Amino acid sequence: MSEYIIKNGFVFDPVQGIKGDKADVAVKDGKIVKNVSSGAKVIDASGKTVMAGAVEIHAHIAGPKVNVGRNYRPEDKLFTYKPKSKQSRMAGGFSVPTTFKTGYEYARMGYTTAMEAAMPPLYARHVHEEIRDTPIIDEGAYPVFGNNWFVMEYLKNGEIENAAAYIAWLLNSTKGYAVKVVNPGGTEAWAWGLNCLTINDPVPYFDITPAEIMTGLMQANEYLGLPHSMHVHQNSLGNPGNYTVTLDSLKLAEKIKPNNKFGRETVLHSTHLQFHSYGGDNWGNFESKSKEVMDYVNKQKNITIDTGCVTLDETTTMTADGPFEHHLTELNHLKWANVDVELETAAGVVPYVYSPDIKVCEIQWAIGLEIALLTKDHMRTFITTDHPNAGPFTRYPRIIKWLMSAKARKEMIDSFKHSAKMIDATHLAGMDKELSLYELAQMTRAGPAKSLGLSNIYGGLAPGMDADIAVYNFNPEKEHKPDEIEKAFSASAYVMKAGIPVVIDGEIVSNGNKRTLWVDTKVNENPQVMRDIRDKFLKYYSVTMNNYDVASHFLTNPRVIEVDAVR
Amino acid sequence: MTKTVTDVVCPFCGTLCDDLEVVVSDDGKTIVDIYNACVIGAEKFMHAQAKDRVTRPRMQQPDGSYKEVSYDEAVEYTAQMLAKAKKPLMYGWSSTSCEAQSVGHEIAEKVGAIVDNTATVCHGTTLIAVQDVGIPSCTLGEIKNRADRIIFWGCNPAHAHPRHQSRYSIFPRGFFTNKGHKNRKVIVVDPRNTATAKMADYHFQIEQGRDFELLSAFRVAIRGEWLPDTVAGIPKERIYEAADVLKSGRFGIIFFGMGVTQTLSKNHNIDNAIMLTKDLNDYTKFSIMAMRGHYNVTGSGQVLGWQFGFPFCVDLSRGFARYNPGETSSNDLLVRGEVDAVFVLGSDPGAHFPISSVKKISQLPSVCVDPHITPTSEISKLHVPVAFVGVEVGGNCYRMDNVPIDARKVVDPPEGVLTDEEFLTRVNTRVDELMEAK
Amino acid sequence: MTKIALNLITGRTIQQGVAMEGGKEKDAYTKACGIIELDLSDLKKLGAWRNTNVRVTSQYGSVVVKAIEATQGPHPGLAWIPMGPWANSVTNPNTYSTGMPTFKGVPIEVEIAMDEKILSSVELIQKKCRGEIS
Amino acid sequence: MLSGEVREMETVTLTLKNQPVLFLEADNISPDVFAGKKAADIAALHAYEGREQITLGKYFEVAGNAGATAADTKIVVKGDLTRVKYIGMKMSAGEVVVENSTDMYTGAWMQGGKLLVKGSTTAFTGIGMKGGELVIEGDAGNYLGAAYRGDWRGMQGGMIRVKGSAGSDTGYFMNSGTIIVEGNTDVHVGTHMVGGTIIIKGNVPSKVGGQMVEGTIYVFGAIDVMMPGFKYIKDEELEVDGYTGPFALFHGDLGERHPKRKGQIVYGKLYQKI
Repeated sequence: MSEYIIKNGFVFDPVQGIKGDKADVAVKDGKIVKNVSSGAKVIDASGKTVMAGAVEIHAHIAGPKVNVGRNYRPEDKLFTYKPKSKQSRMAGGFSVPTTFKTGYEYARMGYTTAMEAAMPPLYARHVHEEIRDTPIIDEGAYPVFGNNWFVMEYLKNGEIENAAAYIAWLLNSTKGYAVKVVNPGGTEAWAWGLNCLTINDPVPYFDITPAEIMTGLMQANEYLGLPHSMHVHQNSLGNPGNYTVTLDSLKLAEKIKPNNKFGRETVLHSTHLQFHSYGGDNWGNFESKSKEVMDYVNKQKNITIDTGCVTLDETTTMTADGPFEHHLTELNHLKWANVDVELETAAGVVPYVYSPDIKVCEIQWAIGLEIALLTKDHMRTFITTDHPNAGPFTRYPRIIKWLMSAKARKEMIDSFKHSAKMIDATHLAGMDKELSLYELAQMTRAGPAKSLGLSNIYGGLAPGMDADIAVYNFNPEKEHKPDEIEKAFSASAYVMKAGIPVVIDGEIVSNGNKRTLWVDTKVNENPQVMRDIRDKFLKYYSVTMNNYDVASHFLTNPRVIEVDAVR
Repeated sequence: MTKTVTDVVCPFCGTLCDDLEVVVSDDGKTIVDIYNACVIGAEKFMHAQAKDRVTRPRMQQPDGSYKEVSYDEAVEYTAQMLAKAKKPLMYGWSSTSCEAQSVGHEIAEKVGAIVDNTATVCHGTTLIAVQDVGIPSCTLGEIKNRADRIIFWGCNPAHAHPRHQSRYSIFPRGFFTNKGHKNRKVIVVDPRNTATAKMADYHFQIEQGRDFELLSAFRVAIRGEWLPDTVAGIPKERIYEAADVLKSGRFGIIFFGMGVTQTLSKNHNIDNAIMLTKDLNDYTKFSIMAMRGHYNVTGSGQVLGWQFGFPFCVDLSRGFARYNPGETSSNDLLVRGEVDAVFVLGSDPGAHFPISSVKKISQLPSVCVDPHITPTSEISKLHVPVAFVGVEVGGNCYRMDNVPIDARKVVDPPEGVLTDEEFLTRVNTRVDELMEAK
Repeated sequence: MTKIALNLITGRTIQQGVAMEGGKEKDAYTKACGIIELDLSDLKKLGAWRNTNVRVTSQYGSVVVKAIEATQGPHPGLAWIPMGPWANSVTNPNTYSTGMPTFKGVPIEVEIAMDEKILSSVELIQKKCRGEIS
Repeated sequence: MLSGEVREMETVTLTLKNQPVLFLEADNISPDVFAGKKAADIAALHAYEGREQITLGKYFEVAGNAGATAADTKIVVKGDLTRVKYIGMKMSAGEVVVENSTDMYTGAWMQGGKLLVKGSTTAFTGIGMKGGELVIEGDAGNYLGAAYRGDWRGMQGGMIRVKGSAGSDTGYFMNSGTIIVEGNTDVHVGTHMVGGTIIIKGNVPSKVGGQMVEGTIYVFGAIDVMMPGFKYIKDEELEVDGYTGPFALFHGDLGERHPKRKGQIVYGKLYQKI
């Protein structure tokens, strides 16, 4: 019976509406409880900030394209490798950390759950092998559906029920968590070297549009009542003027109502919005359209978003948006990796240097922060870097600094080479909003947990929830220099994962008890869909159907979320 | 009565065929028949059945002969050797499962070893090229379903990957290629008139060692620039013609093998082939793929990648991972005398390294873990026989296109024979005790 | 005694693959890999019949193998030994600091060695490691 | 410091006492690390032999103290150093003189100062070099002044002079700076070069300037096989490292992408002495 009590901290918990009151948090057998016996181990948090463990809703941290990023960038590990210690394995990689470093770095920042944002179904085993080797944090993975032949064929004929049955089958086969969509239709077009740059461009041969794919997948998602909403990376990522495509895509949600047993009130998650909020029609007149996009997001209540903040680092971009990565390598001429995956998807990888001396990069940096600062409902906007695309997740503390300190933002802007041009093209310089710790807890804990349909176990400190707790050397009653904010959130004073201390004074003390989250969905027998699946494996896949399913021995401590969609 | 195991994964080459059917006796001990396998794959399953198979570890005696020892003694010798050495080389890893590789890496991290796999003599130079310029590629099913232009450059699948052409490349009928072979134009570049070349629409019998020049010439031709009259023995007219054939396709693929990775220029050959592929994507869709040899050499690169960040030649000696082929690569380490012990699992350097490297292994404390008797086992101080992965024990493997497939067990190993993973796990435990004592 | 100079390449053959999986200590492996494939014109230059034992020598070592007619020819001037201990007795260990020895494109000399024995893979490697043969 | 002012340098002399069993990783032998240290502190600095962390003092006799900064520290290394790696790694100032031959990574990632090797070095000499002056009186190995694996930013600046010959892959991914080899080199000179200058006074077998985007290569001797992507343009009279005479100019690599400047396509330049 392990008992702990975290005493006298300033507690921030949106789930219970606690806004920095001095309070104790009691823990018993891995769960948060009302109170514990006098024998409980006392953790003194006086003068410190206490929050639930943070929840990462969108990062590329496990799987084939991530590993391409590691293996093809030895220079990303040169001179920065962290040696092994008694408790921890050796850990390396700046923009694409090894699995061990991924677990350790998230934990050190107080993150205890993370979602891999794009799992190619055919490579699901690889994703789960990496998840197994990522210590401490609970993880799930989103299989990609937006360019899947089955999905496009069913939705073209308006067969929502069949699409849903296929989704259920694929989630079970790949041990996946949610319905992910990346550049709907555009990635299939890329198999012929083409793309879909608006939501109405027809997909070659399949004769369906991105709009139809997204609408159909939202309907199928709600037909099944999955814990998370459809999670979409829209068409035309990274192009000047793409904010209109973004608004067109978001508006598709207006017709859809949430249906689930997980307390989720949204039907669409729009990811790394920074990359989709661009004005202008070329890199010369490139400008921020964050206001236009956030005005819509703020009033459309059934949407959640994440920011995709640019951190101004040298990083490694990687996405299932194959045509985008080809476009990027044509711009920066850096090494280009691409994989097209039969019947399902594709992925590309290209290193990218976000330089504070380049106007476009400065503007991108501003847009990411603007999206967070223009947010009205902090339960629907989440902080991400689309790791590693806009920057490594290890920069979250720096983003928090920029969001919590107008002074820190000003210092950055003043240091820019093109600050005047950047100010003209953005709104950030005129914003004095400083994020509160409560809003931070909403955007990094309670919000993402709710969007994922996990608000009963993650993202809060209410009795009965998992004892995932982060304590920061940050006294809300004191003034802080910008860099003190970054320091406090970089190395937590104390982190507990499911009742086990994993970080003390910023150092890893345990490899924890990580779990793998996946969604097990029951649907009615569907002979037609099963026939279609057998047929496609026979004719078009390069593996047999019996060698596709991810066996249970690939999952460590599976945490299965049951969904009953039988009608 | 017999029973048939279906969807069996073939543990021979990187093609990793997963449609084999193996008929086994109902006691599950003997293989009666094998369907769908190539002759090499079939032989691999049959050899597991060999009556004269070694089933206990053997220790080399002063006179060079071998004496049977227990697995306990084998574990002790191996753990002692690794714990004593200042810089042991742990080589191989390509004919075993990812699960076994993982345990091996734990040991390597503890003893500060260098972990290298057979890519070091196969596609290591490909991995270097990918690090320099990336690689646009695809899964094998994409080729089956879409490809209408296929180049085999310095590879001979008819001999090295026998079912490749029928399953994935030349012959299969796919979604957009329902005429199979008729949909495709095949180009072979090889200094010999190989069995594969005989199936091609175009064979460029290149002057050996001039691949880098010919690849450059293809790139020049794609851009329509000036060329000298002949390059690598090929007249420029044929090069311009080939460039047009490549540009006019809808979906093309370049397969390449050891004909370019082991030939002068090495990584630069692959580098230029990748850049040719990238150039072609300005005109149509093109991919490139390495014809990986061992059935799980790709998996070794993947596991090393997510655990340490490098696909081979991983030097853990200083408590953190470093990488630089030319220094941390097996043959350079051996020839230069940089290592003081050698552990080999799932490979046969005795047969496949130049003799100068083999001599060094024979002079060092050495352990060879292998189901077979091999030149390596017969010069190592200790030979540890183990079960055949993919025949007698399952485990995850990665195909040449990095697609992971979980290999199946079809029969039991001989009485008392350990698997790679079991042996490594016992060594790992013993190493813990020894390092603790230090 | 005539010696002819050739350019050696090594690699896989299906017979090498089958024999390797059948057991490298077996005769079948020696039959599959203890050979050198020569173009008919080069056999003529050498003045050798098909299936004659020859000694292959490079800057890096020497080995006795059976000379047979090229199965995937013609390739005048080019010699082929399937990958294995025989080939690696003469291959070039220079990696150019890439880790990869030069298994292809090795200058060799070939001469008839009618009375010399072709060793099995294990004998060959053991004798070379013990310094009993060069 | 003022021009003309002569600066007094403190000199530290390291003499190898006995040969390491394996190889010695001595990346601490650098003016930057020695600066401000007494002989005893220097002897206590770490070096590595395989996984064993040892001190420089275990293998080297250390005499003399370092200056206050790298700039006023000179290091003289004596003895048979053919099993010692990383001498002068990342040095930014000061001076290192190696009396004999040494092993890999000599002057690797060097940023400034002077490094003189009176014997020869092996592979990866001056890789990732950013600045300073590196002189090898004997031969250098493969990957002289090259990029580290995967990095498109090869040699960024500084000057390398090899009085003898060099191996393959000289100036791989070179961005800037100068490499002069007074003898011959092996294959692959200036592959993937995007800037800087390489001068080879001897012969180069083949693969010269392959995949070159920009930059200049001078070859005084023979090139057995020219890359197909290099096209003869014209002859030019030039002064190159003390020699004046006619050179044939080739543009290349025509198979590679080339940037445009002021409407003009910029090619890599390969000059061969006539």
